Amino acid sequence: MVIARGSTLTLAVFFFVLFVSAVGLGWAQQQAPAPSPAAAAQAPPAPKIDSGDTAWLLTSSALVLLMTAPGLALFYGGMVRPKNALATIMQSFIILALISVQWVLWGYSLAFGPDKGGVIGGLEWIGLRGVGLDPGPYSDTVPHQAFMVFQLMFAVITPALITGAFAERVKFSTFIVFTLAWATFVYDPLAHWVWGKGGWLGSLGALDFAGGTVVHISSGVSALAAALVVGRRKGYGHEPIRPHNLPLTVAGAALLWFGWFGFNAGSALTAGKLATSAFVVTNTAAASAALGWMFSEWAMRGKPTVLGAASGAVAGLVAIPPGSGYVTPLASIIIGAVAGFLCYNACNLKTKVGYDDSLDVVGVHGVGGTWGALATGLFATTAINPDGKNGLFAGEPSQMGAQIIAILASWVLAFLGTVIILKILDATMGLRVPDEDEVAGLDLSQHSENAYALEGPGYGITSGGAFAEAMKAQPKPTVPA
Amino acid sequence: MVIARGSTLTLAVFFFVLFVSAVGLGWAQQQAPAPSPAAAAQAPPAPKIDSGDTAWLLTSSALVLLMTAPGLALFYGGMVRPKNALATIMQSFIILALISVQWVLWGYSLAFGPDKGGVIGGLEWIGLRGVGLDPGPYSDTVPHQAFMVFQLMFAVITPALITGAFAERVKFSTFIVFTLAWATFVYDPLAHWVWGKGGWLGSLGALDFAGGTVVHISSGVSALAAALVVGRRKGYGHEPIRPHNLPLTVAGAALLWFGWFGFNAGSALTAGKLATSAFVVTNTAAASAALGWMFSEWAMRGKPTVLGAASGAVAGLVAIPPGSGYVTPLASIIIGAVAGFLCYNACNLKTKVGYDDSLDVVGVHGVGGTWGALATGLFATTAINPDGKNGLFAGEPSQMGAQIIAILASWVLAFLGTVIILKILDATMGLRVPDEDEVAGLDLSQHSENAYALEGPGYGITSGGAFAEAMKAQPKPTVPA
Amino acid sequence: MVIARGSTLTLAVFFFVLFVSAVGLGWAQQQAPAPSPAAAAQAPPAPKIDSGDTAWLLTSSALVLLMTAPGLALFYGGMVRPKNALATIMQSFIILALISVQWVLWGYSLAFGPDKGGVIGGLEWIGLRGVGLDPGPYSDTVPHQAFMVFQLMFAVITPALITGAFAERVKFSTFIVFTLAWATFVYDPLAHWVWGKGGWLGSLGALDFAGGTVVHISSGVSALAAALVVGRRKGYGHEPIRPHNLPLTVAGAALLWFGWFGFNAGSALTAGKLATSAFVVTNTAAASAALGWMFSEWAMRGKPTVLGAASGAVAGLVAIPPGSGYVTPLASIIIGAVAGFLCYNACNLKTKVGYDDSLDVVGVHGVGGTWGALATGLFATTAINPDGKNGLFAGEPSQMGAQIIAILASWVLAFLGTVIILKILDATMGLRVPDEDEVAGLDLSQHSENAYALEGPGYGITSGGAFAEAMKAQPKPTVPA
Amino acid sequence: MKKIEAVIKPFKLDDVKEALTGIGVIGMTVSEVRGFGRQKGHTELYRGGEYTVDFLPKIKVEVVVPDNLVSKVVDVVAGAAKTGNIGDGKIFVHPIETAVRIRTGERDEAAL
Amino acid sequence: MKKIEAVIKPFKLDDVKEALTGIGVIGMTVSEVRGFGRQKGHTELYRGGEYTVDFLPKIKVEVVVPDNLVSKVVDVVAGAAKTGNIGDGKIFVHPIETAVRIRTGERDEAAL
Amino acid sequence: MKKIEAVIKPFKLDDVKEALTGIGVIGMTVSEVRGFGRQKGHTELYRGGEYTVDFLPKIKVEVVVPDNLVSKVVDVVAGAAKTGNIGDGKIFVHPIETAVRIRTGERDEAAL
Ligand SMILES: Nc1ncnc2c1ncn2[C@@H]1O[C@H](COP(=O)(O)OP(=O)(O)O)[C@@H](O)[C@H]1O
Ligand SMILES: Nc1ncnc2c1ncn2[C@@H]1O[C@H](COP(=O)(O)OP(=O)(O)O)[C@@H](O)[C@H]1O
Ligand SMILES: Nc1ncnc2c1ncn2[C@@H]1O[C@H](COP(=O)(O)OP(=O)(O)O)[C@@H](O)[C@H]1O
Repeated sequence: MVIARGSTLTLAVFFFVLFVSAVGLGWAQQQAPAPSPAAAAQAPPAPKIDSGDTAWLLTSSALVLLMTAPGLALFYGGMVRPKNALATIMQSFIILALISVQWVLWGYSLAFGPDKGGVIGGLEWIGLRGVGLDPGPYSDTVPHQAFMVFQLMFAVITPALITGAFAERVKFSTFIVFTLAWATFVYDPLAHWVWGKGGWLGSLGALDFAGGTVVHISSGVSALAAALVVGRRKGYGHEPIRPHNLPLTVAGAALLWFGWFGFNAGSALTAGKLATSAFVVTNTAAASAALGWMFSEWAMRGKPTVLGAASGAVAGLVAIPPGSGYVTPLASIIIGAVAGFLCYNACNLKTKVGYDDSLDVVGVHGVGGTWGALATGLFATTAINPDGKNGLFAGEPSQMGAQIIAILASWVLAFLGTVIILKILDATMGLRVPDEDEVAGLDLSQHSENAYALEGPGYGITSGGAFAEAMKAQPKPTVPA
Repeated sequence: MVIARGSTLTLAVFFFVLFVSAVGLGWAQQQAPAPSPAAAAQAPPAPKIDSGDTAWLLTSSALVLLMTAPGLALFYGGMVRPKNALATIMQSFIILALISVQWVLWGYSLAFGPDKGGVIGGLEWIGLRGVGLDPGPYSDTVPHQAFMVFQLMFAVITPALITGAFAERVKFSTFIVFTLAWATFVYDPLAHWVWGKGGWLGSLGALDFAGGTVVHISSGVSALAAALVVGRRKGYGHEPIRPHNLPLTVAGAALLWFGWFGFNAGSALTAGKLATSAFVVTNTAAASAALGWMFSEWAMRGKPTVLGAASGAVAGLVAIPPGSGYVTPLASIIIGAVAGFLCYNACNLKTKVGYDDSLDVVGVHGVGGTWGALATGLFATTAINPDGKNGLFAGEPSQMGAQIIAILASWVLAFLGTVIILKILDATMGLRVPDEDEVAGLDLSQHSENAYALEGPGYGITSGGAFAEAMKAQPKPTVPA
Repeated sequence: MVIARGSTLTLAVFFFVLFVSAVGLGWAQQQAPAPSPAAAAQAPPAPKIDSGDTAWLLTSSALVLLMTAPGLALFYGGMVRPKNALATIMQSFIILALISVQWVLWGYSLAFGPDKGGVIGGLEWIGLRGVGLDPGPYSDTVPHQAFMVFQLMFAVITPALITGAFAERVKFSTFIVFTLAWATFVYDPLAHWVWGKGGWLGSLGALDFAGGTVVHISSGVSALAAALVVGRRKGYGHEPIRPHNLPLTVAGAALLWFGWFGFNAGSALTAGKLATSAFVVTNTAAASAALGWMFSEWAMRGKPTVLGAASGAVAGLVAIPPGSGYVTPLASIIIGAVAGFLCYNACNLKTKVGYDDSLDVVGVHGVGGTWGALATGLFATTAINPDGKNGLFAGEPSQMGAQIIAILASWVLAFLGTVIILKILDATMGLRVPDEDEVAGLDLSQHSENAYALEGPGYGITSGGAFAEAMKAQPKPTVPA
Repeated sequence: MKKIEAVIKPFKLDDVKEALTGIGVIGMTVSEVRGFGRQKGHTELYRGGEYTVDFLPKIKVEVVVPDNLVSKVVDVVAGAAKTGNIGDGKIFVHPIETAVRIRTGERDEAAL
Repeated sequence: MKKIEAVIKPFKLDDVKEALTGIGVIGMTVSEVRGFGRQKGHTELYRGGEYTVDFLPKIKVEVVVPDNLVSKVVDVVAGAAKTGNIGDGKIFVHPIETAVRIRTGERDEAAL
Repeated sequence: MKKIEAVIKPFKLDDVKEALTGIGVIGMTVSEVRGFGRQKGHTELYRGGEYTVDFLPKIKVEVVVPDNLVSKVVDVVAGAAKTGNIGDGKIFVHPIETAVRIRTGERDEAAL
């Protein structure tokens, strides 16, 4: 059960060197923050910052952070067995830490930096060089760094979503390296393709207002790849594997709903009509999908489950982002209801196919995200967003083409990227914990902790180490009954 | 324990048809969103949208959503027995889904649509026809839909509050129909009376800044009706019925406090003096009421309980909304302290009278809401809000008259409406679960789920269905110790 | 186990009289809210209120409230033993209530009121006399009361942080008096020194953007004093004392992170460049510190713990406030990483020294806060904030001097103030619960409650009192199996 | 002395306790157990999965009494715990050789 | 009658239950216990502290059977619960003097 | 062989364990139980309600030993668990007919 301290030290040193070099790279620049000529060219005489827009974008950034932790952490944490509760929560939490640093050091530059051939951003903005407090190329009314930090939160939640697929069996050290690699080689390029200035999918006209392809398809499809490469949990299909704390899961789902207003309505980058419209359709799609899933399950299985309603809400929230700046409230009811129905059935399908996507990331994010990207092509209308486009039902069948290309491109990049990264890690660090560690649970084997100690007595736990030695000198207190 | 799938299917089909028709009704309109002449007349040349006000109103809407889920869901969920924890949480969660759709389809139109004789809004705005992104009749500086979605959150939390009264014994299917009926026949009219342009109570001059009558009196009095009609829980007064997870309850209370800033300060519809004043008195009233309840209990029972402090905070938050735009911080201290004292005693009274209002909705919302509406008549001052009115202590005794009429009207509508709806449902669908389902708990009997599975072993749980069949073909993995 | 009702009544009456007199004092003034000549002189012709800035400051105030409850309440509550879970949560919750009232009545006036010799604010603003809805002396674009309520939330969280030091052993009644005394005699003066107009530390040029000295050093050092004066928990070092619910703790840490955006970025008092910069460095420092702590522990102990990662994030959040308006994102990575490393080692040290700071307030807030104040002197740059100053690395070594003076002054005031207050209380009310109450747990002994009742049967619990009598007349229901 | 060990339905605990105190037995020890027997379990649903649960929550009551009380206690417990429905549970009687009251060191019947 | 009481590793419960039902024993009562023995515990870390845990989660299975089934049940349980690793647990056999089915009042072997 | 079953105050578990290992007993099984007896319970308050709790948390320690160790174990446990206050708990001694170590199949005293 002991992880060799040697290899851990190596890991720590590796990260340290990585950070130090990137920090060093950016340092001089930030100390003299006058934009470099290049950056200055990109950011012409700064337009006036709007306090309302900035307030909204900062609020939205905070909301999207909340989605990952505690939102997703609790949503996922409640669904695993008690012996893996903490390890599952940890995966979301530590991704927040990891990607927050990765994004500042190089991720933002790769995703949104000066375009290189439509496929990737350049390294010009590494360590946030030239990413300052005046409005940048992506927004006229808020500081460039506000846009950067808003996007950071998206870069955080996407790999966190994937963790649901391989929950309860993956080595923590490998997981950390996977996260960094995936963010760098899958997420950052894909974000550039769709949202980066000059990215090829965006240029093609594919609509993705708030991250249907970039966030949900990419995580859902990577989840499929991960479930296949990592393999099933021990006992899957034989032993009962059921959620250990559904109140936490529902609380997490509700926090996701709450935070999602930042995700979608924040993507307007301004606080006005577009944000309002996105806010309204987000709420309606979530609601309608919760009902869609619940009634599907009720009709097909005889009972409306609470986990089903919560999952349905998430499915609706997953389906609406790409269209959230382009569709009407009534369209969002349909998008949501279909999402609930589809994702419910996708989750049922899983148990027939036999791969072990522990927390149904494929069924919810893969299927829901794909449906959302298609639905955008169906329901988009310039009546809502004059800067958007019309979809099929508004008379523009061609938009469907762009959507389908974007979907396929995301599927391919995410699937191949994930398989390659995982195969390399499997061959080098190893993906899974040893069998006995899986049986004992990841909380104990990876972190030497227990999620709960709800019983009174300590059950023979005795303190050790220097501390206990020191205390032995102390008189033992007498405890009255 | 099996709910007949037939009747469930009927329910599902019923909702489906309902949705489809309302969606259909509104559809064409939204696709061509140029406001109809009528709507255009109501919304004169759109004033400029203010980004700060919009940011605040969207933030506030999100905060009020958070009040219902996870706020109220946890506050209530922690107070029931473990066998009903999930079902109780579900009631708040699914109301969020149900009313979000109901409001968009017809609720908003009934409540805020063009006035019909002072008693109800017309159906002109069904499916949000003509409710667009320009400022509407209720606000000059934010999109009409932002006002709509803010009000949606109020329509959500009000029926959710009632669920505390009949927790742990009501059929889930009946509960769903009740919620929709209550929203349509009680909440929507009452909201129109008080807040709708032309509503008779508002015209009369009754002050209700953020929902004392509409939200708290209506839910509290409906709770009383429900507790009486539904009857007591089995074992009430004989068996111990105590909260199963108070940390969740306190967390829920704190989230309610947090979200209530949106509820009250958001009701200013602008981000300026009025919102600030409402924010400050909200906080002070909650604080003062927490102390008021705690010290009352401490003096009268010998111990200050944590549930008491949390309940007191909620009592203060319940009492302040109607006056939150009209009273000073010092007045709010008095309003809160009195609310804490009154509601504590009202909860004690319940056990003497003998009706079973499971989670004290009557004692907190009925009594606290009524006190708040009266207190507004006492403490209102135009020194705080020049557009408001003076109350008794500022020299205008007549305001008390308007307040009392509003209180009585709300009491009557809520009580009668609830009794009638419940009696009809009792006669048709049945209100309560069978006795053995109540003993087994609603989590299992209504949802086939358990809130917690904190123990390690699965206790003989075996997977079933097609999945288990498929897995039987697989070799059973060997598990090391 | 019974607390004498007599002394409690006295306590209640005492507070009542206190409140009534302060309310009375301020009343007439508020009813006629035209600013007194003095106040008018302080607040010249009101500049225009900015809706975006106000929206952001109100949002930030709500976020900082969330930090205390449920954020800190859960963070701390999860770390204690189950028998003290509720009592620990209660301490944060009731401080929110207590200080919310104290601040309005006299705290704000002492801290921010008209300066008296650089050491304290005058009583002119007692009961918020003259603290109105126009912009005040501390901000040009938001109502004075918005600034007041934002600062209120800081005054709330600071004593709440201290509670971690004496968790699991202190009398509730004494704790309440301690909190009020500490707020009045330690916090309010210190806030005046640093932030009050005319305060001597602020005048000296010490930089503290968002509360490194005022909040974190003061709470961390007071925690040290409290741990020493109160003494160790029974069984400390002999019995296992370990966290009972780490999922709650991580959820609390995540909520702290979320709320901290309000704490730091709200301190800009405007929604623009400065708020954005503070937001970004807050996030980066938290992330970097989580990694710093985790990798330190991994390298030194062989396992990366989840509690460690969460604690690290908090350590980073503790270190960044004083510099959050003055340093670059890359500097914040360094500040965070060092904070994680330092605080981890400080917590280890504790077990060697032998004082019992239950939840490591000294190691995290004392050490982290001190490091943050120093780091501000190292990394501050006017490139980020033209209204700020340059630190050592930007060529101004003198700034370090001001920082060190501020640190020392805070240490001395907090340590001495706390020791004196506690010694007086020890001699009068008594600090600790009796031994058998400590063994039984504070939940039962102080509040007559249990945090959890997760098991089905009531274990022989029987209801008592008038209610049970009344119910005995009722037929006992028959319960099917 | 004998130990009477009864496995009963959880909501019957109060009745059994009252019945026992009613005949003057003022000591007992109870614990939560799970029972498997003729009583049917229930089904739980979680996402795609359907689980059959066949261990049900029961309460075990243990009470040590002098030999002369055994049959009375058995009858009283059986009476109080009975609903007449399947799953009511079992009573088992064990021999006990010694009993000690820890507080005083009293032995056997004096210890009860 | 005898009571066979087995303390086993938690994940072996399913196997033991199947083995017992396989030989026609359809009643048993199980509970969660903590075991201390030769099996080594583990270490936990919380902030500065390091804790050694030496009580491990185990499951206790109790099954009362007629005398003639005792050795068969012991063998079957031992077989099903065995992993061959330390900490597999113990089986103890107790004498039982009386058994009662609460629902019907049936006694002894008829009650099982 | 006998089984010594002790119901003790929870915070005494460590002392009892140390006392047992001190005399060379290195196996035991413990569980959480609730006790009802002479020891007074406490009152809980929830909103309007006031509850009297008379089952108190206790720990049950079970240890099977060869006959010759019985009285020593009883004495040692009684000594370690004693506070002298009401509610200290009881020790009961049961006969055991067979013991099996699941891992090896060893029987009786060899199995302990
Ligand atoms: N042979 C047995 N040994 C131990 N416990 C048993 C045995 N048979 C039944 N039980 C316990 O008695 C409970 C009730 O038994 P069950 O067969 O369901 O109904 P009934 O008591 O009505 O015959 C079971 O849940 C189990 O806890
Ligand atoms: N003398 C004993 N009395 C009661 N229970 C025992 C005794 N010895 C061991 N046990 C139980 O059996 C379990 C396994 O024992 P252990 O010595 O760890 O391994 P093994 O069964 O392989 O010898 C222990 O965890 C404990 O629950
Ligand atoms: N007759 C009994 N049978 C089984 N357990 C008993 C019996 N009497 C007492 N106990 C257990 O012993 C515990 C302590 O008993 P109690 O009467 O409170 O104090 P004391 O042990 O000091 O006499 C009880 O809580 C209960 O668990």
